[in-house]
Amino acid sequence: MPEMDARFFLRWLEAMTAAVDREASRLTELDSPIGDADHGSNMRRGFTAVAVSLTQTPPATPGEVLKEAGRTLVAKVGGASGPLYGTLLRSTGKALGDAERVDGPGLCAALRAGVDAVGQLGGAVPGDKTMLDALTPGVDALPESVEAAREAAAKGSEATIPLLARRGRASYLGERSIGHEDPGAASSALLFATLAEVAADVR
Amino acid sequence: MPEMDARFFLRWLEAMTAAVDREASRLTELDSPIGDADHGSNMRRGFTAVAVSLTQTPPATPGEVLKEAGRTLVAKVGGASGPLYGTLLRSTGKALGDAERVDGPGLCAALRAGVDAVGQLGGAVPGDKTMLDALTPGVDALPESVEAAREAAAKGSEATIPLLARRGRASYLGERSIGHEDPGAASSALLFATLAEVAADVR
Amino acid sequence: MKMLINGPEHVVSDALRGMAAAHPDLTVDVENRVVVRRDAPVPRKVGLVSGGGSGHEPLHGGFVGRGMLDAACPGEVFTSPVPDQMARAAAAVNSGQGVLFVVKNYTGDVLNFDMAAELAEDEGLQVAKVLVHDDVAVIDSSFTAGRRGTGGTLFVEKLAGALAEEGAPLDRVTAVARQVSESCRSFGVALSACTTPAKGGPTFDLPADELELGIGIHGEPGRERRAMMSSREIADAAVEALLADLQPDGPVLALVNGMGATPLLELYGFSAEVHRVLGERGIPVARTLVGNYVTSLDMAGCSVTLCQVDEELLRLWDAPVRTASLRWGC
Amino acid sequence: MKMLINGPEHVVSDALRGMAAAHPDLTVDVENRVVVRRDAPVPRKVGLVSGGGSGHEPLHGGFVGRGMLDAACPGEVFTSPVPDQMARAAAAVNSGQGVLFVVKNYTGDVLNFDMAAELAEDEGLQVAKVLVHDDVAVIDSSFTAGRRGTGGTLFVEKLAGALAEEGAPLDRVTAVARQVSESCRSFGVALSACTTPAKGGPTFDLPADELELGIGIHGEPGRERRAMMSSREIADAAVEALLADLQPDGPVLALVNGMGATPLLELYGFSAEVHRVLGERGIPVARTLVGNYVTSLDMAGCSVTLCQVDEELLRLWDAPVRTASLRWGC
Ligand SMILES: Nc1ncnc2c1ncn2[C@@H]1O[C@H](COP(=O)(O)OP(=O)(O)O)[C@@H](O)[C@H]1O
Ligand SMILES: Nc1ncnc2c1ncn2[C@@H]1O[C@H](COP(=O)(O)OP(=O)(O)O)[C@@H](O)[C@H]1O
Ligand SMILES: [Mg+2]
Ligand SMILES: [Mg+2]
Ligand SMILES: [Mg+2]
Ligand SMILES: [Mg+2]
Repeated sequence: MPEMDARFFLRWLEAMTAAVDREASRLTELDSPIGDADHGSNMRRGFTAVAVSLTQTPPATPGEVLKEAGRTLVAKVGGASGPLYGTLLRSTGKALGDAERVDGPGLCAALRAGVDAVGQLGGAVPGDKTMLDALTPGVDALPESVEAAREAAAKGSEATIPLLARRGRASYLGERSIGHEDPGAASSALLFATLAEVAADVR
Repeated sequence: MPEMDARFFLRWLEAMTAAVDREASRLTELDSPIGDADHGSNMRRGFTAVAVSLTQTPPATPGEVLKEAGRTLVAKVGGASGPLYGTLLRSTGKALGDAERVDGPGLCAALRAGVDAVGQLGGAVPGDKTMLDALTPGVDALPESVEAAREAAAKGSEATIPLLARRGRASYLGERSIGHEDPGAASSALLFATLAEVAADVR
Repeated sequence: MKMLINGPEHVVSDALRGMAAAHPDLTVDVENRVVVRRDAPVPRKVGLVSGGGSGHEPLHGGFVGRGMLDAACPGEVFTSPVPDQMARAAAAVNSGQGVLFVVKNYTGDVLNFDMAAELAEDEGLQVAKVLVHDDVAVIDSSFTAGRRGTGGTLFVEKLAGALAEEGAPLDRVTAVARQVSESCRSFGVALSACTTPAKGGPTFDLPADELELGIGIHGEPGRERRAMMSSREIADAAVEALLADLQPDGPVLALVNGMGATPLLELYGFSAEVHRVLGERGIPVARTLVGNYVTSLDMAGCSVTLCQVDEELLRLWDAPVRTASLRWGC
Repeated sequence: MKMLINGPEHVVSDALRGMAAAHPDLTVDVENRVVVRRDAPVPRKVGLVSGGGSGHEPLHGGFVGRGMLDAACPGEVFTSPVPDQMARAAAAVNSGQGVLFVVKNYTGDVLNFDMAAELAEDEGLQVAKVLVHDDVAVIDSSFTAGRRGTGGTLFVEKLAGALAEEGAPLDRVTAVARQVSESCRSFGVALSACTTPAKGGPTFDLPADELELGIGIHGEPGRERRAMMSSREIADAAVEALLADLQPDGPVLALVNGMGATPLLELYGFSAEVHRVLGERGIPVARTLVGNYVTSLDMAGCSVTLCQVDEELLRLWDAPVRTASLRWGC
């Protein structure tokens, strides 16, 4: 990965906004059999607000971009995903500090901190059939390459299908949660897919 | 028609009870597009109660049989058909007086009085798309034969299909009442059909 | 269609057993199907009795109590009660001041209440009747059964009930009940048909992209079928239909009523639109009631009832009422 | 599925506009989505704040008023509100005696209320929280999100609200709210799925001859699917599930709750069966509430909540309450 500036992160979140918009109904469909059928509209509402806020006053540093995005998600989404995604981006942003540019290892470390914060906030661990099942393998593979991270996150999301849910609404279903992909894992996979997309553009 | 005793009238009402029971769902179906989907269950509830009451203490005269049946319908049916059918049978019974046996002309006259009472109570006239559209032609044809009455009533019921309703719930629909057979006319046709049935058995 | 029942034939008696268990303020005669306020007959008070087919709950049983009805008589689903029920109810609530029957204008209800009045009068009771016929979707002429009684019933029962509670004599309670009845107009819309226990399926077919305008409360189809409309458009159409018939020169009470299956969330949103269009027409809304009050089983949809009021009627509206489903001030 | 709306994105604000117009006792901030009792902050009174996803009406907005909540924060449909809403609500109702958050146990609600508490505490407010987790259909372990909060919320809000109205301090209101929360258990059954405005279709498929046992209030499927059962059988199953977890040694309050589309006629019949089976188990029912109180949009079905009470809680239940959807004694 080349060094990344605030513009890179703005583009990443733009790409994520577009992806979430495109995939909203799929995410909501995934949230129907094992949830409450709102994940797509939650993510769309949140990232649309992120796009608006970042366009109006684009922050100057990578850290500020992610913190502002995280704050916006907390303020606009609600549900489980609002605080969790908000925390992911805010904590990642905080870990980036106020540097103007970030290198690959710096992003890896910061995202790791963000993912850890999600685990801390929600009390889930990988294997619980949550967004962590895409985030964790994604972050683990990121030092290798963004492409590897994209793939790992996508695989991680798919791998939630046979799992029994232990956190979030899907856990209410017990055995009946088995056989369905976790919606939050699917949206988290989009985070790495769009990262790879934007990184490829930059290269 | 031979002379008819109380037993004849008991058999008639038994046959009507059976017919209504058999046809209940058809009558309710007819009451769906232009009514409130209860005519079949109303008639079944009423005539089942009539059968019970007449079996428990069978009255001795034709007039008493019909009056008791009418009282039972008023007491058990409710809706429009309870008072209207109740009045039909009570007024017919009253017109029969306390004779032990009734001849053809006597029945014709009494039924005419019953049908008139229905018109008086409900304010409908033939052509308004009500039970009167089967009752009136039935009574008109009865002097000829019970078979003719049966046919006339059935035809009268069918002839309600193109009519615009002017009484009862179907009148709320205005033009949209056109194209449907009136459920009360259909059940009234059964009254003549069962009369013909029982008369044929007796002969 | 699935229902939460023990079988179609048990629906009404089961519900009455449930009311009896839930409401110690009521005396419920399950066998004879009469719901009476526990303290009836209230000395020196005109008795108010209503009734009709079941399937419109909380109407009428949910409106029995202090300041509203003294008794209610539920018939089978969508089938008016039998005369014996109303005669019993009249006897149970008569304190010697006479009884007023509140009758929704349907052939069956009118005929059965008439017969009940005869029975009660034979027993020496003084009986008056008021007919509720507020539904503007029905053409009111001598060539129809006349306008149906729907949401306006709630206003007649509440306002006449408040007056009766104050000890007004029968002629005055009857006169005010008639005034209220004439001051009410309703218009209803169905997004889906309802399912009666006896039929077990929808009473009519309504495609996914259409609605029925001008429906009643018995699962009958309406006057007109149209392509699906927004809440805003439905409010415009409903209020327009109402104001074609009722031109209030003062404040109104508004009932924004759910037909049964429409969520309260949607009803409040619809109520906002009703307020908007009434505001545009310059009609002040003194009080608004939003909820499922005069229903049609599990029908999705709504109705709007407006009731023009003067100072006195507004006072009666605000007077204490203590029933299972309408309660304030006590 | 057709809805009485102006579009999915307007549902919540339209409903708030409707509440504002219908209820002069409430101050409704449509923009920021906070419903507050008009006379807030009530001097020397602990403030009670709740909220959650919309689609459960009348919960919570319909329970704002004297003797119950001081404020409610509606989120999007089935989506918990954002922290800013609860922080605003807390500020609006704080009289200096502190604020109690009533939180239904869902990951989203818990996280957002926690963040709101932090915001409010940053402003110097004293904030306590009570978690409602009454749904016995969910296994309560460290390997699930824990039992869901459903019908028991009504009891927590009513009983804690009555105590707060009497001027009890925050620690006492919180303690009683926790006691009530621990004394409540619920069990729900769906005869049909619900339709969310955003999805526009049913959240799950339920064949015509099956029902879901152990559902929540967010259109999620339940724990188990079974062949359709009678009202009697459903009552047996629900009460058995409740009593496996709650063994009351005294009287209970019973909430026989409709999920939205089940007619009141059926709910009363079902309530009769609930009373029958509780009677068979020797459990006295002190009070019964029958109706749509904690709903799931247009879902057909019902839930039963039992709340074990002592003399003091019963007194608080009977205390005056004046809200849009629960009202007595004033
Ligand atoms: N405790 C948790 N830890 C991590 N992720 C969680 C947790 N609870 C839920 N999630 C994630 O949130 C997703 C659901 O988000 P969303 O549908 O927007 O919120 P809600 O569940 O409040 O409706 C789940 O698919 C899951 O990935
Ligand atoms: N005014 C009337 N005069 C004569 N018959 C009538 C009148 N009103 C209704 N009917 C008859 O009653 C029938 C409906 O009966 P039913 O469905 O049992 O009662 P309801 O209309 O109260 O539901 C109609 O089909 C019609 O034949
Ligand atoms: Mg969700
Ligand atoms: Mg009918
Ligand atoms: Mg009927
Ligand atoms: Mg949600």
